Amino acid sequence: MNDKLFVKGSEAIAEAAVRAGCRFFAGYPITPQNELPEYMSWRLPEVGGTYVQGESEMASMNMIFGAASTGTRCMTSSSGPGLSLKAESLSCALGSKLPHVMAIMMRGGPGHGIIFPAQQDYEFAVHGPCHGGVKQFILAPSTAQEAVDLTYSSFDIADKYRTGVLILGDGFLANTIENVTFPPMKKLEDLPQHKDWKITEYDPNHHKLITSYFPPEIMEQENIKMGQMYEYWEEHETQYQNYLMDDCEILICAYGSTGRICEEVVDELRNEGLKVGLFRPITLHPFPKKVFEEIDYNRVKLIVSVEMAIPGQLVEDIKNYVARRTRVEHFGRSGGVLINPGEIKEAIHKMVEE
Amino acid sequence: MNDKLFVKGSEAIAEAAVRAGCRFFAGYPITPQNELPEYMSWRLPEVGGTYVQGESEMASMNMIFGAASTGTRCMTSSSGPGLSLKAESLSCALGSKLPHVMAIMMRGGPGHGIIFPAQQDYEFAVHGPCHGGVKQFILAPSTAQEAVDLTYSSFDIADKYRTGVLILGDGFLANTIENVTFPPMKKLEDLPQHKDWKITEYDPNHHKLITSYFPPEIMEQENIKMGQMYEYWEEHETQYQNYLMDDCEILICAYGSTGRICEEVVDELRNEGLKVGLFRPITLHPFPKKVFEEIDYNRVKLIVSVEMAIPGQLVEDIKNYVARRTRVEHFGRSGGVLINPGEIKEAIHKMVEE
Amino acid sequence: MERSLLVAGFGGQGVMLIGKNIGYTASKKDLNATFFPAYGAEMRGGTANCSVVVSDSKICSPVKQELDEIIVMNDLSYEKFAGRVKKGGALYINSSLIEAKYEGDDITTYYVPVADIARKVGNPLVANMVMLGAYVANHEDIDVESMKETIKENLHGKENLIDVNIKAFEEGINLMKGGTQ
Amino acid sequence: MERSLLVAGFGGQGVMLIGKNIGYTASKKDLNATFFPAYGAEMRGGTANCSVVVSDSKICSPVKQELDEIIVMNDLSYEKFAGRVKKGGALYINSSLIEAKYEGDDITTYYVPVADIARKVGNPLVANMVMLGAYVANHEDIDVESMKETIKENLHGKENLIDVNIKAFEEGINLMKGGTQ
Amino acid sequence: MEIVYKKSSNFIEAGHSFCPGCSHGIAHNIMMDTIDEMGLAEKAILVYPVGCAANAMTYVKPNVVHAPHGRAPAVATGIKRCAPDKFVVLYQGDGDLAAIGMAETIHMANRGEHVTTIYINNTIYGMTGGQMAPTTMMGQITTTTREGRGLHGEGQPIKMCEMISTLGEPKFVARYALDNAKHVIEARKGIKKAFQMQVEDKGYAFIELLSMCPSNWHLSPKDSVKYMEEEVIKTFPLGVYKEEV
Amino acid sequence: MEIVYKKSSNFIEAGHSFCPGCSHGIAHNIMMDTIDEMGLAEKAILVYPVGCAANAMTYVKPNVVHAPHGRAPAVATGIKRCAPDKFVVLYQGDGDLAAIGMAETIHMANRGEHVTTIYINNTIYGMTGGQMAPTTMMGQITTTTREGRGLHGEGQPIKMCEMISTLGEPKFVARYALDNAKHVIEARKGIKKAFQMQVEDKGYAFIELLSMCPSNWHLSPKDSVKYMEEEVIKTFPLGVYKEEV
Amino acid sequence: MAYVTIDAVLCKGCQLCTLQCPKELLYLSEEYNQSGYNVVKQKEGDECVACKLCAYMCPEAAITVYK
Amino acid sequence: MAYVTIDAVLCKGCQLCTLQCPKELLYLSEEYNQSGYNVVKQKEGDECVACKLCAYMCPEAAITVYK
Ligand SMILES: Cc1ncc(C[n+]2csc(CCOP(=O)(O)OP(=O)(O)O)c2C)c(N)n1
Ligand SMILES: Cc1ncc(C[n+]2csc(CCOP(=O)(O)OP(=O)(O)O)c2C)c(N)n1
Ligand code: SF4
Ligand code: SF4
Ligand code: SF4
Ligand code: SF4
Ligand code: SF4
Ligand code: SF4
Ligand SMILES: [Mg+2]
Ligand SMILES: [Mg+2]
Repeated sequence: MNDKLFVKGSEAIAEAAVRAGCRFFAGYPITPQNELPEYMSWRLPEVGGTYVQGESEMASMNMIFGAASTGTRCMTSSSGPGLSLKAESLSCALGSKLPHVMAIMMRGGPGHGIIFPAQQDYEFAVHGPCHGGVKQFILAPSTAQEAVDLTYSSFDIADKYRTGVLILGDGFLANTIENVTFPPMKKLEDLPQHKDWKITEYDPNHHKLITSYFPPEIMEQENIKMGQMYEYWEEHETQYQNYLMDDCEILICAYGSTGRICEEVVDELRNEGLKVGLFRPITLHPFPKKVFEEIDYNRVKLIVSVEMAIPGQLVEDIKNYVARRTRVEHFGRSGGVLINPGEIKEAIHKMVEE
Repeated sequence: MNDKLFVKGSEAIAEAAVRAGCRFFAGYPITPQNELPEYMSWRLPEVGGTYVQGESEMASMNMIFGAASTGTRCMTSSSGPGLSLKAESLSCALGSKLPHVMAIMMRGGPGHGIIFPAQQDYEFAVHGPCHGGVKQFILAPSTAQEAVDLTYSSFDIADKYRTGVLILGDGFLANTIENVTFPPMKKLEDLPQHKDWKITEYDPNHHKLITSYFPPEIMEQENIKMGQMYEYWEEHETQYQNYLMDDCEILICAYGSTGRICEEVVDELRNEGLKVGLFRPITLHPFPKKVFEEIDYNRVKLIVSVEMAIPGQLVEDIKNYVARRTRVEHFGRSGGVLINPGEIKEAIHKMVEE
Repeated sequence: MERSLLVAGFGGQGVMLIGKNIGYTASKKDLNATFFPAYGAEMRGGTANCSVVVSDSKICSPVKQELDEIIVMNDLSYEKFAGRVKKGGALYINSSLIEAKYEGDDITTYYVPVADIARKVGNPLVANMVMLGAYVANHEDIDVESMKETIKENLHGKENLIDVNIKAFEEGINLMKGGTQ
Repeated sequence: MERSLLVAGFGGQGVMLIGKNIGYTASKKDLNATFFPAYGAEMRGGTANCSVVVSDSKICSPVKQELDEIIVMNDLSYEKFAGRVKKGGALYINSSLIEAKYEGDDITTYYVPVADIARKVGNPLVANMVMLGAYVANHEDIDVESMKETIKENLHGKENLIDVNIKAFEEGINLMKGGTQ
Repeated sequence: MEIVYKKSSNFIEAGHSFCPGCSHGIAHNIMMDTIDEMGLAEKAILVYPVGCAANAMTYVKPNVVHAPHGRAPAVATGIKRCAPDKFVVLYQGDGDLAAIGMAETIHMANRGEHVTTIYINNTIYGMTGGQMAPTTMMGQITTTTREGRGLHGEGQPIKMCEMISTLGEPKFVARYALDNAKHVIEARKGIKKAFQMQVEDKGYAFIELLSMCPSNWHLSPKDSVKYMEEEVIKTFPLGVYKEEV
Repeated sequence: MEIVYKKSSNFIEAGHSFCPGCSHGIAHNIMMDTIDEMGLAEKAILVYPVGCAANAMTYVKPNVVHAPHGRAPAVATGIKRCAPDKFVVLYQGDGDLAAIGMAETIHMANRGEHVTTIYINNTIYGMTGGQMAPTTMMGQITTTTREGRGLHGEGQPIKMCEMISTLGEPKFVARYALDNAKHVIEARKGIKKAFQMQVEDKGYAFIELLSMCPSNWHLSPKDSVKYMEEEVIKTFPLGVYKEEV
Repeated sequence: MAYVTIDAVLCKGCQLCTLQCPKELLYLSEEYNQSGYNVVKQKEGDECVACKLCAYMCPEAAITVYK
Repeated sequence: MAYVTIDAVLCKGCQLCTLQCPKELLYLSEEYNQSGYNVVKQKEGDECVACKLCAYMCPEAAITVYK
């Protein structure tokens, strides 16, 4: 397979996963990400891996649960409704410390089935997605290339922390075809072997039990450790794009597809004389909060969260981190209405005039 | 049936629901709230209502979906895992504007099955519980009596706003037996009739369609209206308990069972000479944020969020609302470890000394 | 007035019923009462305990770290809970099963051979009612007749067991009135 | 250099393939290209459109409010999109189906009777390739041979249709080279 | 001159948006004609699934509830239990009913809710673009079985009628096909019988309709008919599987 | 003197925490004895459900994966597909397998995964305190059917063997009872056959074990035996439902 | 004496009707409708027996049968 | 010559074994174990045939059979 391709975001993610060593995939059809499982259905057998079409999102998630307990790099994908359906078993998987990767391509919502891009699952994914207070590591790529790179590294993150990594994209990312260069195929021998916990290794002196059930005192210890891990992530694992932030007076915050769109907005507004910059968080959890401690709030007079979500979701977190040190606004479209650079520019102009 | 009883929290909620006009219940067994469906299973037929034991939490939620579309007051209940499993259909139900009530009794987590009380689903319920950015109205009773009163009114809220109301309790609330006085049985004729949307009314000129699927432009309008509704709630529907807040120097924030426990802590710490008060949010969504605008931050030197959750969850919201105007700390237990007044007192003493 | 009690033992010893009866009887008297059960793990053996708080004003926490009174029905519970009685409080010990003796004189201890008495009464399963009797005997504010009513009500569906339970309860009272320590 | 194009029509007219071929051919030339499809609702009739951006530097937004060029294949698309061509841009109109005439002279318009030509070529389904030919004819930086390769590659599995598609494509070029307006 | 057949007045005038030759259209005509015939339009509540079927939600005039994917049986249970005098029809695709909704389907059938299921088995996920469904036939090529079902442990096509007729409560379980007028006429009779049963409160009926999805079969409607006759009906034998009326 | 029977060495010494007379214990003995006999302990991966069964997770020595409620079949699928040389046994209760996990159960069986299911049907939700299960018998009193199942549209007890044997892929489907030693010996033979099949990669086997839950039946173990003989076995006939080995 | 009319707006040219007609009266015409589909027509003449087979088969309910 | 031993720590007094013994050799004793259960014992004598029926039936695997 060529290393450089003109390829759909969904397929790019799939190929990157295979190259990262993913050898098991289970998923269920849902637009706008059908091409991801479809790609896996022929690509995995080609490299000796397994594709199973689950009978539901939930079953797929639980197949991942099983696959992960064998130490196999594994993945599932869906859209927001699927993330909802995976929620319960996700909680069990995270509690059982099973490394896995999940790609969720957001679409308009709530509910039954808009197929157009949106970012209305941010709050759910970042603050929600399951009971018991466990969290995933969340990466939000903005282009197919970035999706490839992040997917490639996501399996390492999952293994390193024995956690779940969520690749949170949207219908834009999933469906846009563009140029992508792929990293090399990893050798399975070079991947972590997990002998200490994976259930395919039998050791008469060490009973291996994959579970998220513990007596309260031990569960509390687990909770504490998880909390510490999240703090560690925040210290060491955040990623973001700083695009002309350093001298900006107006700061746009946007992630994923909206992030890439806003780069154009920044350029154009700069041309029009406004000192605009872009903060694009790449890790949504851990969130690069520290950035908001380093901002010169005497200079930055306005922060605008641009999202494909109404009501705004990212904006609520931004407000939290800014803690009233400057003005924070929101501009967005939602429900599957495509957002475009023109209207974002216009909205910012209007905010400035206010 | 007696109006005053010595009764379990779960059963108190069930009886209050029946008196509020609930005539359909579907649920699935899960500790610590089994007594709620068990009660409904004999009580509802007694008043001409229907109890169905769903084959799963998801099926139960969808039975509620169907029941609600007939305009019937209806309810389901579960614990955190069940809330996770209901997430997808909940999103559809909220998007379809179907009034319903759900009681969730939290237990330790994440995952498979601790049966002891915890409050580790706050962030999930308040910021998460489903895709597409829709939210429930959330009530957090602290005693069986309050659970009765809030449950009784929850059906009115659900009808008024065509939304879902979540009664978020925990194993303490569910399992504690205590004295309760019940409000009177409502007459079904006096309840809202919903003729304009319920699908049992046929009108050849007005096709009734219960769905959360809309073309993007209309969906966006729906999103905007929902957002406005949440703002309206925040303005008009918040509830909280103010216990000795007005002159306090240390403010405890705690909800639900922990809230009632902390009342005792306040009394005892006051006896020990510390000017402590308690803010107990009763509505978790809408959250009584305004309270944090009215606090005199020169007086209140320390705010402590006490929760049965590690890492803290409510505390993150409190930090957001306080916006660095004073010190905010967290004390909690989790994973099903029972929290008790003694250790809370001790923790606060320690914080004060720091 | 607020009084906190914890009753602990293994599943099957009927510790829940002791607590529930005490709470319920108080509630009938227009006192506030809370009863909180804690099972080791559902449906199966293991240990179980319950907390009861009775008060003439609002009850905040239904569980306490330190308690006015504790009833322990087996060894494990003795080990786990005996130390949590408040100074000046009381500890009721099922001396048929627990051999240990409480050391220290900051609390009052009652050694009640409930299993032996229950067997005497004719049913080893009513040891809990013997303990309840012993407890009630020490509390003048608990009305004995009202408690008997409670016992009967809580045996709804097992009416054939009412007599032996009442008998055991009375034996518990008698024992205490006779005085054991 | 950045060029944005939107192709719109009803499902079944093959508008996606026009856009995909343009994007893919550009990508082979080491240009950046993005292709974004938007279906009315999946699998069924209705309208469909796609956005293509070709650039020699990084492409930010794959969709634009105003476009350099727009191809409209049916009435509905004409009505919805014709107004979104940038000043100085170009509008390609399937004049076999669209009767309307663009009023105003701020943009260049091309009226291409693609369905008629496709029928002449022998298959009404290749009208899209006629339009592609017309478009390519106007763009010297798009290599005709490379585009033919693209067309063939994208007909993988339907090899029997290659000839008629290429023929239609060539007819589109000829038409333009002949000059229509 | 008398009209002996015309489009049901229970449809809005504008047509539906199914693909040319899609059996969903035929199934809808049967459903609506029968509702007309039996005068059930006012009593009817149609429960739609997620899938191509949902395209018809705004095409029909009786009241509609749009269920989450796979959960129509649970939704219908809630409706019928609260409104037992209404006439409740579930209309579900094979992905919806036999994959994600399997548990709900079995359990509703097992409870014997007094409703009617119309099950559109087109051996594929239509709406999402032609992935393998539980009903996809051995060797059938789909977007997730590029070389045909059966090479990678996908198992065999699930036969819902066969499975449901092992349950105690269902009273009428039958499979029809929509590939030619003769079969359609049989299907019409079966659906009428099922509807009649519900009107008479005689228990649960499950009607499977073997359907064509020319778009995702990548066949013309005419070739789809052939495929139905030669392949699909062989895998899914037509007939009444259970009748206890 | 020779020991002819003793507790399997695949258990830890301390006992399990099932209630007195609970059939979960008997089922575990069969499972572990057979694993011993066949030398499968090192290859074995046991997939436990949520339910009383899970009490034994730390009682057994082979490696264990604890599946979310009802999803053991999906979890086992993930395991077996990634580790086809391992010996994978699912152990599930009737609430877990036949209620919430119905879809996963049917679909795993239909895929014919090369694993073995041991299905503990005690006609009740044991762990949660005795609510009606899909398998609860007509008239049986539970905490959610106080006057017995069947008065409020609960339908009839679901018979998994009967349903699963209509599917194409399963190779061995059989029901046994654990009420007396004769039945237990038959169950032992059935389980051994099923295990053997997996070792020889012959496809999916489904073993149902009718089990007693004295605690939630509110009967002594002795009376539970009687109830099994007189009621449960009548509703759920014993025997081999499918055998294609 | 019988005949059918075919709603040219609704017809999608799938030709399922043409397969059914025992008299082979229906054929796909050259005419396009506004959605771009060729539409089916009935041959002239009086052979139609109003058997309704075409109508039962039409997914669009585009066929009205007169007798 | 055969006999069984019953692990008094494990036995929960369910008496499923006593029902199975063809020789009726097992009985519930008066003795309690540490968990509070009466435990089962085998009658003295040499009637035991090591048929293992009791052991197969014991949920606790408390019975060891010797021959
Ligand atoms: C929870 C959820 N999962 C997946 C989807 C995506 N989805 C839309 S329709 C559909 C199924 C379509 O197949 P089928 O039920 O066979 O109906 P058909 O379109 O073939 O008539 C799926 C999986 C969804 N909308 N919601
Ligand atoms: C998602 C979820 N729902 C519900 C529960 C509560 N729960 C625990 S065990 C159990 C089922 C017990 O019944 P069964 O499977 O028959 O096993 P048994 O205890 O009878 O052996 C249930 C519903 C849970 N843990 N998780
Ligand atoms: S995709 Fe298939 S099922 Fe869907 S409308 Fe088209 S033909 Fe019908
Ligand atoms: S509750 Fe029933 S199934 Fe659970 S351990 Fe006790 S007897 Fe066994
Ligand atoms: S009614 Fe019968 S004869 Fe007339 S056109 Fe239709 S199929 Fe042919
Ligand atoms: S069946 Fe209907 S839609 Fe199809 S060609 Fe005939 S008239 Fe047209
Ligand atoms: S081995 Fe046989 S004979 Fe001996 S005690 Fe056991 S059941 Fe009785
Ligand atoms: S079967 Fe086992 S546990 Fe039960 S009484 Fe006999 S020896 Fe004891
Ligand atoms: Mg289908
Ligand atoms: Mg069970």
